[in-house]
Amino acid sequence: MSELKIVRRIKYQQELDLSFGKDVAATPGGEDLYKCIQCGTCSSTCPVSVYMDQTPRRIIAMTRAGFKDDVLASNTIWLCSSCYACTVECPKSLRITDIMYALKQKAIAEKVYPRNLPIPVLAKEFFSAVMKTGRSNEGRIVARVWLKTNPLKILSHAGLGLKLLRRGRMSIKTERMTGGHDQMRRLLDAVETARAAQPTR
Amino acid sequence: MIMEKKSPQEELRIGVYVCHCGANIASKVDVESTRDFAAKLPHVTVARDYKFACSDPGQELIQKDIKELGLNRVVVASCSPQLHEKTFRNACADVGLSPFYVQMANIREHVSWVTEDPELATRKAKSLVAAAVRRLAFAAPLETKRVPVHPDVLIVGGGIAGIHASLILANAGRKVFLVEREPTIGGHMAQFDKTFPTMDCAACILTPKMSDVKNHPNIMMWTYSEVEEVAGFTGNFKVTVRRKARYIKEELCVGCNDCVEACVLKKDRVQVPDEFNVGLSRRKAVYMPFPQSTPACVVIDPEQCLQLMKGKCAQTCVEACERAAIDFDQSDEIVEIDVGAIIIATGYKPFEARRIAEYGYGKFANVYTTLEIERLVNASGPTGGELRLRDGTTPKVAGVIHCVGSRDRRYNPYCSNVCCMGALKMAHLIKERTGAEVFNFYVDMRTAFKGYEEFYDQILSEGVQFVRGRVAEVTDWAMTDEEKGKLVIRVEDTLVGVARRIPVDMVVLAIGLEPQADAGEIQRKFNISCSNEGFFLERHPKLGPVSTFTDGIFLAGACQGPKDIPETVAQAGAAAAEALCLVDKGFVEIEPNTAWIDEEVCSGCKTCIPLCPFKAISRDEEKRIAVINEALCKGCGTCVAACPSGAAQQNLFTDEQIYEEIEGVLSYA
Amino acid sequence: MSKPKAGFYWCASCGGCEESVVDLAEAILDVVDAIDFVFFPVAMDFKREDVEAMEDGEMTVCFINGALRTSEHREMAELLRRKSQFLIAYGSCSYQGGIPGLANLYSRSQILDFVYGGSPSTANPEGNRPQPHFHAPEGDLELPTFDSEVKALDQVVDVDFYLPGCAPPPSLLKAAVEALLSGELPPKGSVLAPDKALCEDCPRIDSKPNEPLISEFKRPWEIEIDHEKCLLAQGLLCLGPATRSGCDHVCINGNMPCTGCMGPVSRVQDHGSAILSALASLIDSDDPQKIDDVLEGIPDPAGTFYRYGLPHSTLFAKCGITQGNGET
Amino acid sequence: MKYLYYPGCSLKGTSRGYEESILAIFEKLQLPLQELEGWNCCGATAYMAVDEIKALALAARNLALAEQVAGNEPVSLVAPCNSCYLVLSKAQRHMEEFEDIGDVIVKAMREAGLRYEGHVHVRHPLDVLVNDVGLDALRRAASQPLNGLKVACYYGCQVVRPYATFDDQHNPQTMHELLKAVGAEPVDWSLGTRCCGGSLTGTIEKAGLRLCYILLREAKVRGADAVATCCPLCQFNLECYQGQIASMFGDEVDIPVTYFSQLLGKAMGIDERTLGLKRLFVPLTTAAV
Amino acid sequence: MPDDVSLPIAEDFQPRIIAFFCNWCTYTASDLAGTSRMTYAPNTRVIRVMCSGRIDPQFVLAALRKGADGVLLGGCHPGDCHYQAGNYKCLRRFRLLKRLLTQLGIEEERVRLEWIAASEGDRVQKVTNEMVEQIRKLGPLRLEKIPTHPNGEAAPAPAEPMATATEGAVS
Repeated sequence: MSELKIVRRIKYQQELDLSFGKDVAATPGGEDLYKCIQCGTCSSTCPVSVYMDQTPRRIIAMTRAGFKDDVLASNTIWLCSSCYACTVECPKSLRITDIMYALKQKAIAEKVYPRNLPIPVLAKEFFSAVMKTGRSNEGRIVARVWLKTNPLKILSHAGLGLKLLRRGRMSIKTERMTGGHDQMRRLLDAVETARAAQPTR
Repeated sequence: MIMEKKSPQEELRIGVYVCHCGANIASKVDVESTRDFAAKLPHVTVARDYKFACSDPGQELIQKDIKELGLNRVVVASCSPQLHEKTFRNACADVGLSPFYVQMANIREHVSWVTEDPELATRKAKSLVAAAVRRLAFAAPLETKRVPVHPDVLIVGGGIAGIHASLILANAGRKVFLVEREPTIGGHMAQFDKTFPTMDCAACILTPKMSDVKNHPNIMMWTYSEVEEVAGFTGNFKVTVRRKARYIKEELCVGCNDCVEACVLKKDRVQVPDEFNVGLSRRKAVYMPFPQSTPACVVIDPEQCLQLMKGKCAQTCVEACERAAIDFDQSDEIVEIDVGAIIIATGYKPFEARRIAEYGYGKFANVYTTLEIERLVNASGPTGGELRLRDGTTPKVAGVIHCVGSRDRRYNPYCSNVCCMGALKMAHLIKERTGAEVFNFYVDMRTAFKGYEEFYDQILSEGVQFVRGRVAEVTDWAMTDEEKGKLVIRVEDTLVGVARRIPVDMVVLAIGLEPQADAGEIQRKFNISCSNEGFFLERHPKLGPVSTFTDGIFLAGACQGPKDIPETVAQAGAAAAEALCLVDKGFVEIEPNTAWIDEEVCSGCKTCIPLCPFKAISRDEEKRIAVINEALCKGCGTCVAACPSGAAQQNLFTDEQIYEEIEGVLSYA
Repeated sequence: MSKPKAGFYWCASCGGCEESVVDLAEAILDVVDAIDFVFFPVAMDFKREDVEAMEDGEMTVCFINGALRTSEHREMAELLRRKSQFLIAYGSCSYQGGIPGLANLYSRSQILDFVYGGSPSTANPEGNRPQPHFHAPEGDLELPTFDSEVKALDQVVDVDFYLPGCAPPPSLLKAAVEALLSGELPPKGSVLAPDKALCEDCPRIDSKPNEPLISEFKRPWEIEIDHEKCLLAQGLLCLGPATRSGCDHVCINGNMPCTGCMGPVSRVQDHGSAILSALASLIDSDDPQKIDDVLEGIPDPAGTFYRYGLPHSTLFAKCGITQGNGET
Repeated sequence: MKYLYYPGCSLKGTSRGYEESILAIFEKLQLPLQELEGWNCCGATAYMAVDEIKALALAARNLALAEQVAGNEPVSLVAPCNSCYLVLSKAQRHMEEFEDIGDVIVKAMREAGLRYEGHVHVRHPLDVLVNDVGLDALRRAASQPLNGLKVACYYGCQVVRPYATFDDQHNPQTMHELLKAVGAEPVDWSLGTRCCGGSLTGTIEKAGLRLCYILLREAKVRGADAVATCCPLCQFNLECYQGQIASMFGDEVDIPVTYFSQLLGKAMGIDERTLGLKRLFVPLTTAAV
Repeated sequence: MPDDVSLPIAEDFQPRIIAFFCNWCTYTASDLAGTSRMTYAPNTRVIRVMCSGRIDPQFVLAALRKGADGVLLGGCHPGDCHYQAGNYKCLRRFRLLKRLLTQLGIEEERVRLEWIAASEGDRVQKVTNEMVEQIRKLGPLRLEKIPTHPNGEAAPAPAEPMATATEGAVS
């Protein structure tokens, strides 16, 4: 017999942050956030909602209402696989996938994501790989991700790696850009400066 | 120079009245400073601000000033002239000032309601007032013309709206032309089985009214007919109607259906879906739309009849008809009628469910629309009232999906108003006829009128399962064995907060209401406006719900927006009353904004003649100049803008008045 | 008792206006009998000093033709205004700016650059420009300065009457002189010509269809022009419907469309846009593309509609108000 | 119309077979694809999570390069990878739609000596093959039709979502038409655009593999001999994890997962090696063929 | 003259736009914008005419002359004219007027024709804001500045006006 646990569920307004919704609405794709009628089409069309602790619809509602901490702590935003099903099905044309991106960015910015969750790491790995070579090498990246999050996995997937190698679908040598690499770096740096110059949203 | 030439002899004494409209104007526009600004303008004798200029005390204030201060011009800075110009004109006329010495400045719709910054709003208001004051200098004391009104009324559309309006007018002793494009009147209501919330049978309450229409001495019921052209103006419309060939002598046919029996086309071989049963059954080339069709008269479909298509057929129908009512030589007939008022009651078009691929209508056999179910449960329907799936089995589980094609930016952004109640009715009927488990999937439940919430209560207590959530998909791939061979409804149960998959045998789509496919054409024919979604636009959402921007043309029923039967009937009554008060008044007053030619100046260059769409301009061969027939002129001013001599002028909109307005607004922009 | 004195002067003009005086033919003798010309640079040898020597208002009337663009034009206009009781703007240029007025489509510098540089016929390696002051061995030279834009007479001095036309028809001149002599004068600022458009008494008006829709504009050289038929109806761009009558239809009789030299009638503010509106309204199509195709037939709207009146047009009128016709 | 080829990272790695077959068929159709010189990673969806504008800037660079190469000529940038296809299109649209994004990227590109006028037309090979080359041409090219090979046409997400540029979002038909034209027989299933889990398979396996399982099982239920894909990640997910899926859900899901281009190539008589068919884990049992 | 009475233009320049709206469609639409509380730039001054066919090109010029920085013409959509075809007459004049104005050195964006139906309050808002922005970018219309042809092509072939000009310079 597990003993009865109780948690305080009530939310006091001071625990919420109404500006959170406004920020999200101000990011590209977030413009229609407040038009949501909570019909749940997103949740039911979402192929991964089965594993989400909050359905996408709830994420929208909570975002609007300022449940910042709960939203950023939720696994939902990380489970979103960017299949855009919700976005095209939404009767009020909310771009839910883009909103999920916005939330991921916020979570990473505020460093509030589950440590063992590989996705943010993947994103970062990806970023650095691209910075280095201008291209990504899935094999490598995935390996590094697992290395950081769950090293055992590497072993469990060694077989697959070999199969890929044998069929020439994974190479030891890194794919590199054929030139223009500096230009790409310059571009990315310039984005920084240009963005800094701009009045922040 | 023009100014010296035309400026008025009498000394101008202008009164300016700045309305607060409660807080509507005053909250944005600084009415006091606008008043003071006006007071300093040339020729302004008095300037006042007032809480509600349109109120009786407000009007009395103006009248008092006219009498005591001898005002001879009045500017009212308030709302749109579309709203209150008449009010203030009448107020002035009552104390003997020409109504056309009144000028309005629209500082509400065009200023306070659309401007954020109070300072800029005030500035804008001032410039509009300045313009109005200057414009008045060139106002003329015009005469409004009275034109007699033709007493008859045309009603377009023979659905419940048209039927109800016709009867009211006919009972009031008016002659009514009821034009319906289908072979019978009755419209969508005739297709329904039951009507919410009372669940009385549609036919039982509709068909008596239909035969009243048929038998009423004052009603010309023209079915299978369409309006071709509309000319003229309020009180005096000239309407051309095409009476399509029915190939049946209407006066002879008694609707015995012998010819239908006789028709050589084998029912199953005929490829025409029966319109009345929305394609759930098939009909022959000669057919009676439905048993209580009014008129009780068959019609021959020229697209199907061998005789009419190929010119050769045994003509078994002709033999079968004892009254020799069949006439293959009939041809369309064009009739012209004169009417004083027109009521448009052209109804709606059901949403085309195929457009939402996710719901699988047309792909999965057992996905139906509400309209199809109405027919299936109807005793005179294709299954004689048996609610069966296409394979003949009875559904054990059914899902009714609300908001199909409504409240959705991709299809129709608006709420179709009737679907919630319709869907509840469906749930009830399905349960009643099959005892099936019924799920209703709704986004928001809208049961807002008399007796509706009670109906919802009843359906709830009948044990219908309500899931709050918009269905994402009706699909046929199974996750569990239970789902195999069923239709699976994917939805989030938003009240629980989890996604669900619900297998059902039958899906019913509560389709929304759309404007008729040819609404745009009708709109042009009758010269009225459409709102964004394509329904006809009422003159004012609150104060002119059945009027249009074209005087003498009124709206009834779903052609103006989604409506259920009670609302439609109520509106039909209102439209009938409006039409009645127009034709009973016997005359209309025409805004004297007609154009005229200054003989001194016209060189007879003929430029204006072809520009008039109403053929009001002709050449006076005596004087060798153009002349405008005031009776025909509608006052658009196109000829005026084109006259290269400035000889053509338009009352209420002379060149001087407009130049003054230009300078006026700019003098304080 | 001495005859009334008259002056006749030209500014930026082609000399056609002087011709029109000669065109009075024998009638000129009556004029000379009746009037004593005291200043007439083309015909007689008077100098500016002679005018300066006169009393103010010594001349009964002075006719000035040509547009004004130089300091000299302005000085002379002011001088003659002082010396005469009635000042008459004579001819289209003086009345509304005339053809020289089209120069206002270009800035002063654009013009000078072209004339003393860009133009094909110019060889000016040193890039010389006309100088107001020039020192020559014979002595110092003074040249008039070149204004920034062309003006009509009434944009420089107060004008009593206008006598339109390029050149003004002798009949109007004769009538004007008679009016002056008899002292039966219309109100100041009047245009001394009928206040109706040309179609009014056009010999071809009856051949103009009652519905003169336009499906194509043609240039005179493109067609064999019918001598009887309304020119507009033949597709020619005739400004008759918008242009003051009184010209005796010399162009029409010469089988050429009216180009608008007499200016608009008094109720029209802007000659160009008035005729524009009339013609465009008559285009026989509702399709934007087709409409444009028809309008292709008017390659130079500004030059066509403002040929004689750019400085007087609503947009280009330099001093807000001018007396005389329409403009307020 | 000029056709430039944007491989994207995967086609140089795990989905070599896709590149090989695409190049081969275009070659054979006399429409040789010229690879975009100096291209870089499209910015990929994973990147969006870290820094959207940078991701879009990366994409924009590729567009700018393409425009440079094309000069004034209208140019199609052919991106076989759904993800690349989407990110490139998204960059283009976002730059138009959101001023501030557009401004930042344009400024940054100027810094880097790049400019983009927005003239590049981002295309998916499916689109090009069906709408430019045309079904008749393909029919003619099919020397060895796939007589009745039952194929589950699987489009994945990002080729029709969120932008339905060349096909219907809910019920795409391009691949169906294409494979029908060369003799295959698409099976009727409703999962053609249901997500395969994308990168989840690599990160949150449980979630990812479930999605793959649903797809593979349904494909088998519908009697497909093979699954045809048009996206590297989809192909990878559906093929490489079949073993794990089987053990995880205790259900055999072995079925060859090819690229549509490989099937097309086969029908056009190109040999298996050239088409990279040898690289498949589950060989295409062409019993039907 | 009104130009003198008018307030000096603030450093944050407020364009002055005259709008001629037809009574049945566009004027009603801007009433609707009002009743729907759609706020938009306060720079337009609507002058009501019964039909866009009443809009005389002279009005447009007068407005510009008297100090407007732009003019907006609004009528019913093609085919929807309350008077059947007035809007087409307006269109015909507008096409030619546009060409004339560019030739006279007035920027395209300053004069605009829009079809706005009675129900399109949002379009009134959108169009007004757009136009105000465009004209704010152009700055105030300075008729003194005219003539200037940034792209000379607008002007007629230089030949004959030049001739007169030189005459003027040396006479």
